[in-house]
Amino acid sequence: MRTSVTGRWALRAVALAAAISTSLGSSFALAADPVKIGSVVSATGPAAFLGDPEAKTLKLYVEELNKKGGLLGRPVELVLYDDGGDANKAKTFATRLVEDDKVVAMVGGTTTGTTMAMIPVFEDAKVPFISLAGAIEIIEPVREFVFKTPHTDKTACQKIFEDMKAKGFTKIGMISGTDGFGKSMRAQCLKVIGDYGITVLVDENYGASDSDMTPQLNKIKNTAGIQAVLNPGFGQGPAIVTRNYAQLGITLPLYESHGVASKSYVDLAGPAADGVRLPAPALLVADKLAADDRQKAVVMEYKTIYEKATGQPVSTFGGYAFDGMQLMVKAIETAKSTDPQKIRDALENTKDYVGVTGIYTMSAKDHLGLGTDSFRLLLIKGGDWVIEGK
Amino acid sequence: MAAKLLNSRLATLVFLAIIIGVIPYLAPSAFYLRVAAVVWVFALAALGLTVLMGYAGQVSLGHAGFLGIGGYAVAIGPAQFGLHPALCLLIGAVIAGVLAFLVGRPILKLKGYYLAIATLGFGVILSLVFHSESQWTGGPDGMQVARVTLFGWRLSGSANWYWVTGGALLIGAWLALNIGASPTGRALKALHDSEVAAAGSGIDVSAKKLAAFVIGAVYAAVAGGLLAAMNGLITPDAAGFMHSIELVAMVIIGGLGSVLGAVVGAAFLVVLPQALTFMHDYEQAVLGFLIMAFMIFLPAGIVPTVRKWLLERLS
Amino acid sequence: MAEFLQLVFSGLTVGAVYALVALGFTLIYNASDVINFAQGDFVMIGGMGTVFLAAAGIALPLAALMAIVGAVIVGLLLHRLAIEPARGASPVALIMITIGASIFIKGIAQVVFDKQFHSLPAFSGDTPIQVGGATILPQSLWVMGVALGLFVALYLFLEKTLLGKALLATAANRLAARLVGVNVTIILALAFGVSAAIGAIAGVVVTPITLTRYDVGTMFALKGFAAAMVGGMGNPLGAVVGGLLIGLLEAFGAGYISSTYKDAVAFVVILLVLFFLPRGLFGGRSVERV
Amino acid sequence: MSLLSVEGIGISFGGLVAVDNVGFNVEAGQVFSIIGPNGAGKTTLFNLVTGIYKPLRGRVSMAGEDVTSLAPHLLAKRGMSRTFQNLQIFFRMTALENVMVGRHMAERSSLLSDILGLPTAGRQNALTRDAAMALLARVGLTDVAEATAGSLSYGVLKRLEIARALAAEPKVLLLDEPAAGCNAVETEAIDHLIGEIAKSGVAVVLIEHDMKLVMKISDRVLVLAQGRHLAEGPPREVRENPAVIAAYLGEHGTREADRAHG
Repeated sequence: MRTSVTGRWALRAVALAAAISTSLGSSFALAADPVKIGSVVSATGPAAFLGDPEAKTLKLYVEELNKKGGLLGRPVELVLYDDGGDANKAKTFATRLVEDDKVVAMVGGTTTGTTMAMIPVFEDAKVPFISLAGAIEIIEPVREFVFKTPHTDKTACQKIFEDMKAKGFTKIGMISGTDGFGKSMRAQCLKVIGDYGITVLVDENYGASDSDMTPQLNKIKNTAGIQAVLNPGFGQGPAIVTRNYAQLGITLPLYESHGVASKSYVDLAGPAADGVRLPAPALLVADKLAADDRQKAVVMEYKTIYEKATGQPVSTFGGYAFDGMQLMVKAIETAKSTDPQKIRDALENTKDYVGVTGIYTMSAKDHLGLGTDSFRLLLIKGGDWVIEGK
Repeated sequence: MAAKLLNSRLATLVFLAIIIGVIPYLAPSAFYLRVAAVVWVFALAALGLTVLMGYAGQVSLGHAGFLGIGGYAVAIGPAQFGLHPALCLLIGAVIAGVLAFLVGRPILKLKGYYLAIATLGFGVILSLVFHSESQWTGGPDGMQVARVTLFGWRLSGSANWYWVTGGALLIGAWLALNIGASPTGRALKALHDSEVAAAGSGIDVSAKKLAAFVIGAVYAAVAGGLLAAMNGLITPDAAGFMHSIELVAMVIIGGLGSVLGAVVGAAFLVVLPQALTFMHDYEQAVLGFLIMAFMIFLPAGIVPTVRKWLLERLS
Repeated sequence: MAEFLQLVFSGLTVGAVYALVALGFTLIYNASDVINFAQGDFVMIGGMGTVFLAAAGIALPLAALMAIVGAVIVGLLLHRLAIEPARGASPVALIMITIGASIFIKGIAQVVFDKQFHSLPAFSGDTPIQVGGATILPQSLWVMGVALGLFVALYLFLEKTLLGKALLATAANRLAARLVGVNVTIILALAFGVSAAIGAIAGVVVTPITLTRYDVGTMFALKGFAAAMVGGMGNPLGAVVGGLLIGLLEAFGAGYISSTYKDAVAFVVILLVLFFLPRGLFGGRSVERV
Repeated sequence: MSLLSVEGIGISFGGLVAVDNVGFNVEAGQVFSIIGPNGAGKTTLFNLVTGIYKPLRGRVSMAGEDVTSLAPHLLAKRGMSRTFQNLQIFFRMTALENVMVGRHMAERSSLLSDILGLPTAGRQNALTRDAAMALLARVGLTDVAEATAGSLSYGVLKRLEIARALAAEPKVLLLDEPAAGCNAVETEAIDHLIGEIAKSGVAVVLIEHDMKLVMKISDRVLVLAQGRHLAEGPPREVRENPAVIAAYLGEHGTREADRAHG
């Protein structure tokens, strides 16, 4: 007896929420039936600093798009959920997008964990899914309906090692975050490092929420023969590593990853960031790009809109979401249809799309379509970015 | 008469069975089945805490660690050793039980908040292992679980998993109710109130606590195995501190020591985030507010309060 | 030797913060038997509050003061609106309320502030000080100094002032305290207010080193709770020793054993301590009263 | 050979000697009382005998077998049962369930049959319930059987504890102030009950402040003062022992002793 009350209450709560969310959605439906695009990002939780700019970008993009008349003459409705970084919740929301909201496409998945949890849902439902997470496992082996926009860690490693090799560094120290990003990048780097004749003398770790890395850095400091240090990681960890690095008076060149390619890293690390090198997409140095750079226009446009609307500097992660959504929208336009299968086919045939992250050319074998040339190697000098090399 | 019905084991089971049986006919889409299946799985894990915390009064803030053991058993067994997932579910339960047996004896000597911090530490250590031993567990991004085939029938889709998890919950609830009404359950509830008096009645207090700890671990491991198999993925977060807290919150909000309470509490914490999506940025704040409000106004938990209210109305 | 010293500096800096959080736990526990899991969120309010007020153009010291006052107000509201109405609820229900409060505070913070990491400028610059081959940041000295200062101030308050004694009396026996004319409600509010202030001050001094975000409170609560327990719940000295111990264990664990398992090293030691001293280092021997 | 024998037992807490070199013997069917002012160490002595504290010195034996420092539940298995000065009731359970817990040792059902809800567990429950009801009837609490213990009055709970202790079918029963907080009628009933228990062959050890009750039903009385053995003997002898009157009872005690006469 007693739970029939609560049981029914629970059911009603779900039904009510669904009703409210649909009514909210339909409130900005124009004349025609909207094109529903789904998204699940980690706007809260430990990956919020990634998910938050992603969510903001997606919302802004759809707003702008609707202002310009929408897609295929229909308005676009973004159904956006926050998984809090929890893979189980992500899967539930993915099911909700497919079963309840009936979206025709999906752009989201902030972390590799949440993306991997959602993949089966979209594969089963045959709905195209562009992930915003880094790991190479997402697109290798190729899954029919799964794509992604961020560079893989492997390309970042290659970009860094190319530079090290050019500068003649052969013995390095490594300190990686134990979060998904850091671990995955560390593994990828160790896989390709041999190709550049570089060896790792010290291989250290730190936890995602650690607030002091001097013990680990001290080991690196005390190891003879190290010529440079690489720090695969994202979030606040690398900023603390950079500060501790300066505190300990280590003067070896420090390489960070694309995981901290944002203005906020420079702000957090302060003067200690001077001299740090990292691979980053063109987005970060929008105003420093050559006038004839093919990415200049799109990068400037996104940067202007985002910074005006949010008052915060652009980050690489928001850029991933921008490219993801833009790729999807272009695919829908090309397909001239909202049939998921046709969108998928158009997506796979993306050729020479100029995005803020890089220039994408996808194929049946490559659901990412970015090379190392999409990265620029940047040096931080006086709190600002300097493009090194080409 | 009404009181008897409200307190009867059979009535609870029948009631739960009806709920599980009826939902698929009311659910507008498979999404609702997915949400319900998640509720059933977490309710099953929470039932372990009903035995440990509700009956025996022993707090565990590391219970999700056992959930992780079950999950990773189902992930690692088929991938590394080619074992059948169903067998791995069993193996996971056994490993969790044996581990609980080994660490339980020293840990359960502690009382109150000291027990809380010790179990918390144990859970943190377990989740660090899942996090760090990448060659086995796939590291922080988790590990994929092969799809389950049972008697040639490929288990996938929300509807199938709904019935599997619902069935598992019913069995779990039945066992928990049995324990509650048995001499063992009486002994557990007795040592909850007074360990001295329980020992004075000839109850081997540490052995009974250990039994409750092992039972709780097995529940969590089975739930973890089902969760991993259902999601096709297990991540170290599933074994993390926040999930341990969540499990404890489920039994407390639902009503400590009540089998239905565990189910209601699990429903509360699983359904609420789904129901609050329209709040957007305020989702978390509202969730926290509701937890506070429920505990302030229903400190005994939802089910015991409703039960009391019903009993007063009926008599 | 230099390496050892470096690890000691690192451990003491982090440990001093844990100690401050543990002190907050201890104070509230003593007065009300409640384990306040929102304790870490006071640290966050102190740090984030200062960052945002400073960004709004308020001078840093004033911004810090306002943030601390803000945290105190949140602490008092927590007591008045959530703990006080639930008087008589079981300890687990009270813990659940503070966990709910913690989620609530984080939920509000991510809207009022934002979800990015932030930092504050160090109080006395970033030039490391060389000591015996190791280096220490001036800010670390600030953290340790403030922790020591707050501990001494708290000690003097509890031992030397009438109000402090009333608080201790309430901790020892609430009914008896009420009978001798102590206004228990005010004492409890005081404990929440002072705890919030300690947490927020910790947040202000530590943000230049550890950075801050809306959800850093969870980590601080976890470590602070562990520190309070290993020291012996309810004992201020135990809280400080427990905090420093955990900080040092993490540093030595990372430096000498494994950076991956440094948290595990700390918790293994905590478990061992509790197996031999089931009431923590300063919790005293338990005698069952029946 | 005495059923319960305590020799030279002692313990100290933080340098303070709480019980020092105390010994006594209790025979089957005997009522043995321990008296003394507050803080004399009576309850501590009980805690030493029942294994809650581990004695620093001395030994406890039951029917000649050394049981010193045995865990409380093992002592219970050897036939030792007790009640508590400040009530150790299972407050969340009903009165009936409290007594059913007391039957724990008589219950024959395995953990597995309990979990699976096998018929053996059900049959065992029924047996335990019947036995517990009988005991509740014996202490006159049949009508509160289904009430939650937390809702019952102090006097009722005192009797409930006795019923629970009896449920274990003890050979040695230690009662810590069973009549405290009871009115005259209730005290009378307890007096009667203790007599019956002793008559059935149980060795009863009693701590009690009600001198009238003590003098009436005790076979022997032990007087403790400041943790030490002061006097021991039949009630009359103890009552008239000048050392007891002078050194321990004092003036106030003399009055009390007079009252006990009358």
